[in-house]
Amino acid sequence: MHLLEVNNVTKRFGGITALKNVSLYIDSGEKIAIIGPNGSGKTTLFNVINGVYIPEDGRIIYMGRDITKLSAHERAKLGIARAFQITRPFPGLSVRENVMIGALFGTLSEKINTREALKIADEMLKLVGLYNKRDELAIKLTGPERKLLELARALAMKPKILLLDEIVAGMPPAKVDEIVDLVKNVAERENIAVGVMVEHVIRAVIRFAERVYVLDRGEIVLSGKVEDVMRNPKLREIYLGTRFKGGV
Amino acid sequence: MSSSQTSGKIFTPLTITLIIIMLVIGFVGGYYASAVSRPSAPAITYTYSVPYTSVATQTLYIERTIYQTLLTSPPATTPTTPKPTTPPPTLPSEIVIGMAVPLTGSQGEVGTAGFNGIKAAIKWVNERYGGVHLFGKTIPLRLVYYDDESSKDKVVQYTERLITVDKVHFLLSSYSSPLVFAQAPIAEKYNMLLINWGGASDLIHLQGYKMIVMVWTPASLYMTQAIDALLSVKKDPKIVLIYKDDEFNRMVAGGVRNYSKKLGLQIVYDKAYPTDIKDFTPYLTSIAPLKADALIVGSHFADGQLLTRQLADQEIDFGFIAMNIAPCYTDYYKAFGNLAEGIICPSHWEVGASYTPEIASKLGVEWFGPTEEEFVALYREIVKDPTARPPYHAASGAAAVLILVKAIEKAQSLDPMAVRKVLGEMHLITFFGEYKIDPVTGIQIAHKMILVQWQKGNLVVVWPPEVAKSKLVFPIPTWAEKKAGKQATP
Amino acid sequence: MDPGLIIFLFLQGLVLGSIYGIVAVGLSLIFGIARIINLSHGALIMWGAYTALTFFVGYNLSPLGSLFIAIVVGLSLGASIFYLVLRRLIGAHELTTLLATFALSIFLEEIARLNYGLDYRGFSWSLGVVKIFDYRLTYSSILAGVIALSTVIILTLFLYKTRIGSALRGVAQDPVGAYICGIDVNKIYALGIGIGFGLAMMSGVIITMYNPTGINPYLGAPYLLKSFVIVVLGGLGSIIGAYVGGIIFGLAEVVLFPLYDYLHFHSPMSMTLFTEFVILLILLLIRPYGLFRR
Amino acid sequence: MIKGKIIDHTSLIIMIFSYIIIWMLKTSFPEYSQMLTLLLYYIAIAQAYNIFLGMTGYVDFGYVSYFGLGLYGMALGVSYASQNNLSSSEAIILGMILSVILAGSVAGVVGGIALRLRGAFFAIATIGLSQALRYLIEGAKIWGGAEGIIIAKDLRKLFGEEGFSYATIILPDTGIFILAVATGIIMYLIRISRLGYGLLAIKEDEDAAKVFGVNTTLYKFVAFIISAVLTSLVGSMWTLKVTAIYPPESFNITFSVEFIVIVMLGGGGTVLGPLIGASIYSLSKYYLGVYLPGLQLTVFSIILLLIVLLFRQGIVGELRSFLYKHEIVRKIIR
Repeated sequence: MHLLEVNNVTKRFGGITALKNVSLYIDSGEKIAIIGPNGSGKTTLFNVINGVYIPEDGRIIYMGRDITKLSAHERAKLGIARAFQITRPFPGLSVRENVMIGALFGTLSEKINTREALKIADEMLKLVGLYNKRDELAIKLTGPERKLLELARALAMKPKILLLDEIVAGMPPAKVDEIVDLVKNVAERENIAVGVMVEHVIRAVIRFAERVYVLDRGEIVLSGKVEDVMRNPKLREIYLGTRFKGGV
Repeated sequence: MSSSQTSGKIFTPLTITLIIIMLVIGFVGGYYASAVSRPSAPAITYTYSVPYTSVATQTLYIERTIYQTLLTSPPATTPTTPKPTTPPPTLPSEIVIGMAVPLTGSQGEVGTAGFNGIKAAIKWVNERYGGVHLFGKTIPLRLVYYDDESSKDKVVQYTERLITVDKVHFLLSSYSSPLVFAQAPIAEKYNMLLINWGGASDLIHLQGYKMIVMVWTPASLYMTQAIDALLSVKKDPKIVLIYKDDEFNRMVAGGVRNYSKKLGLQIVYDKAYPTDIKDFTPYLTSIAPLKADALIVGSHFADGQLLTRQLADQEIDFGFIAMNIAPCYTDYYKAFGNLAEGIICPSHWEVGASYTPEIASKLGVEWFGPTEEEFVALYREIVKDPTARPPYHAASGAAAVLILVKAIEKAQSLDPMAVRKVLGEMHLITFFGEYKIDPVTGIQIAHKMILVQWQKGNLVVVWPPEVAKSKLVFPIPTWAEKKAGKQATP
Repeated sequence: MDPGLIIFLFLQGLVLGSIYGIVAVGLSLIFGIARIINLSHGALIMWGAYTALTFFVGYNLSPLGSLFIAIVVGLSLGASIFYLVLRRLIGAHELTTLLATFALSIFLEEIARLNYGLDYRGFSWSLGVVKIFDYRLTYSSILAGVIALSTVIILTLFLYKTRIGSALRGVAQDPVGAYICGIDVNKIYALGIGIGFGLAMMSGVIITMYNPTGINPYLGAPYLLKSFVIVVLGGLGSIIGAYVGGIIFGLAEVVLFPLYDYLHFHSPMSMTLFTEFVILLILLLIRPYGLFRR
Repeated sequence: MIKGKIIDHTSLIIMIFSYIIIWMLKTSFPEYSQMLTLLLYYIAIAQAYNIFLGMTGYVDFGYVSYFGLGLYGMALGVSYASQNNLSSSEAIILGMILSVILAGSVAGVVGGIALRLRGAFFAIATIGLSQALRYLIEGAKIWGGAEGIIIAKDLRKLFGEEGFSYATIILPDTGIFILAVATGIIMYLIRISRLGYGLLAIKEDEDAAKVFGVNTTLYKFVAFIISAVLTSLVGSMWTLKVTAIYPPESFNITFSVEFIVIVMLGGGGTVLGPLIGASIYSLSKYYLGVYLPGLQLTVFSIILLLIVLLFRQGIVGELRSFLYKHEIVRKIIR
């Protein structure tokens, strides 16, 4: 049995179909990547998986349970964590409180009190290297630091699946490697399945993922092992094709 | 906002349960509670008559309706502090009167008018009369006041400040019944005498307060004179009654209802309207087909003006229109010009309601205070407008000061209890009219309403006949005639 | 019930609703453009009414003339208030601007009180009446309704057909995007708030055309309250929604009243108003963001 | 429930200390007792409202409804008790229970319907509620209709002639003090608990909060109910002070605005904010009224405008984020 299964999911916004019969799966502790050009529906897919949107059609099975109709916070409690592409820290709270909220409402939520949550928060901040800035207001962090905060907050939830949305976009290559290694280590240590979504930094994907799904205009067009997909000419066509149409 | 879709569950079990609970509580509880909380009004009311000697020589009777509940509640005892016979070792250099008064907010206009009247009266006492005569000395009055912004919070705060910080000797009330209700417990707590010149609701005095004394006629008697006047010109009239849904006008309407029931008159339409009404047309379309003779309106300012405007637009004619408060002010004529002709306003007092020392001596009742001319002159000095016309609120405020001063002199004491006792027994005529209260409740029983009517651009006293300056015009010109320039000529 | 009455009540409801509508439009516009809940809207309505009164009594100028004065005064007042106060608060939490406009409304009311006193003033401006069966509708109130309607039409055309109008809409949609496109966002905000203030003052004049009495410094508060509800009904930020909401309210008042009157309620108008609010709550259940907003 | 170093709870200590000072001032200067009671009343309501408005950032213009229902609950309880010859303590308890039930159930319905809306939409949608209640009471003539309920006589009957001052002054004053302390402590406990962090997350970014596992609907709802119930209790005490209540004043929207102003003046979501906000609001209005009668509102509006411009997040809120780097500030100012 897979940890998470997405079966034939369709999501429409008005007349536009953002996802069309999308199916994928993740196993426990597995790392997958979802790639695709801009506008191909990746963010919508993540939103459907973690409950921001309810799909019109199809089912989402998590640990053998149908979670299609569950709302986002219930899924978070079950262990689906998410880091946003456009970072969304709680700006008026300190870095530490941000991470603490992750711990307080994650899978451990009923088992820990605020003091224990604080401990977890500190641990995570040390892990991502933001411990020195723990008492800054989140709004004062720089762009890359916010990405790290997103990551720390998601990890503090002690998830079973971590959905990383463009976590390394806009970062210098050395930093990208560092973060990818970090995620990989934590994931292996705590047996977290990771779904990472990337647009352009393919390099990160190759270092990281075991399997790849390629999404184009709301449909999965390719899937399989990293090497296979990378070598497939269709991939190139998707990327170049969209570029020639002029859509950025 | 886009992602709020998933939270769109409206009828979760929780909300449904709550809605049901709410409905049950709302209807059952509301019905039950309303049944228990309403003052047990007409069914067991008890009416008694107080002999009342009018300004003219004949004796009239004023009808008083006191709720049964008052009679069964523990009787309030009249304060019986013995009168000090010897002067206290040190007399204060001035007697301080305190007042929290609405100078701003919804009651601001009337509050200001009363405030100016009070200042005029104090000026008279200090400058013309020489001060309060106490133990052979004359002591001037001083007024301490705060603006309570027509708000209950403020009136409570400032009433206490007046008593405890400013150490006033006596208190004048705020204006409007809700504010007087709010300040009454504080005054009572400190055993402070509160002269109520601004809260007309009878109910204030039926709560068992001992230290509140009323200056003007209670609300339930506001319009009864109007009905008398109407009966004098028209037999068996059909009356339309509409009134603003507030404490004061509800009492007014209740008075009209009881009085006409007693006389066997027919009220063909009897409805309230909300305080912030913006359109009377629906009421008017219901009233128009009834072809009634008289319209009696319990109103304040804005609503009274709006109603007049829309009556004129719809040309719904009545031979007799009596309206509270709004027509008593000159702004009314300024706003409507000729259209105001013939409109009647019940009033506690108007310029020209000639209560004079002569009338007082004829009746054998003591006279005190300035004459009407003196008062008007002083009022004009205070407001710095040589043509100003004091409304009855100003006169009522002034009368409160005069009555208080006379009572202090009679009691020869500054002790509120002693003064209250004197106030309960005193019978006095000022330019405002007669003063005599029911000694227990403090309700005014002698003061009498008058009716004034706009005739040829002037507000003229037309009722009661004894003090009338002109005859009541009935029926008044129709709206169409008034638009063509016809005036109400007796 | 005779048909004449029904037609009359319907027309009366339309006129009244039209006035409610125009009162609400300014509020909706300012919210739509600058995300400001303008609590000083009521005070501005009151100033509009005083404008009409002052010019009528002092210079014998009919309210029709005062309309233009009110718009000009409102525009300049709005723009200057924006540059003085609100500019510093753009982007702050909605509550902060709420506080600022609350302070402004107290200030405006107090200035009016100190200037005019608390008297309930009024004036007589009559153009005659038109008879509808047995009932009469004044020309001035019909005029008020027509002016309200045409203002809404002109405003809509302005917003959708002119360059400045589209700039206004652009800023309303996305200030940052508009800035990138080379629009001077501050100027547009100033213009939008100016138009909103102008509309508020103008609706004050229109109110005096319908009812030229009862003018005092606290005139605006009930209108503000009502327009809040109307704006929600129509969809916050939508001009047409605000106007249609007003019409619905106006019609509801004249339609429901006879019903409650017939049922012998103690105060039929109160029940009518109650029903209006219930309608609003039910509507919110079905369409949380109003009639004219997706 | 409260653990950890004492320094972490400095704000709670400051708050309780301030209450004690106010109470001591009140007993030692009886001439100012009403002014201080009113201050406590503002603090209590602001603190209760802070639990909802300050923590979640949702503005409820109809908030006065819960205060008004509190007024009505107590008035109904007292008049019922007086007519059924219950004892005075039964009357007060009955009144408080009625207040809580009324406010709680109405808040439940409104929360269920309106909390789906956000920001200004929620704020304005709730306006309808207070007005609907007012017009229902007036139009259908329930609960005495526009006549209101006058309980002075009932209180006299229940508490006796001597107990009247106790019932209308001492009892409500003490009640308001206790409620002020209670709401302060409840607010503090919420602020440091899971609920508080959840609410703050909602205030900062509701969608993100949801993704991070905060049950936003439930949390908002709970905060709303707690807040409404506490306000209604303050209202029930206030009834005893004013002794006569009428629908237009009980559901006057101006009070809602006033409460919002107080909370925002101090800084929403902070523990000390309502204390500071209420003090500034209440004292400045009082003393302006004493020294500039007639002009107080003009001056007040200018002061208010200046505060808004200088302290955009409220006084405490602005201080806190300005001095956030200093650890001591973080601990003291909450």
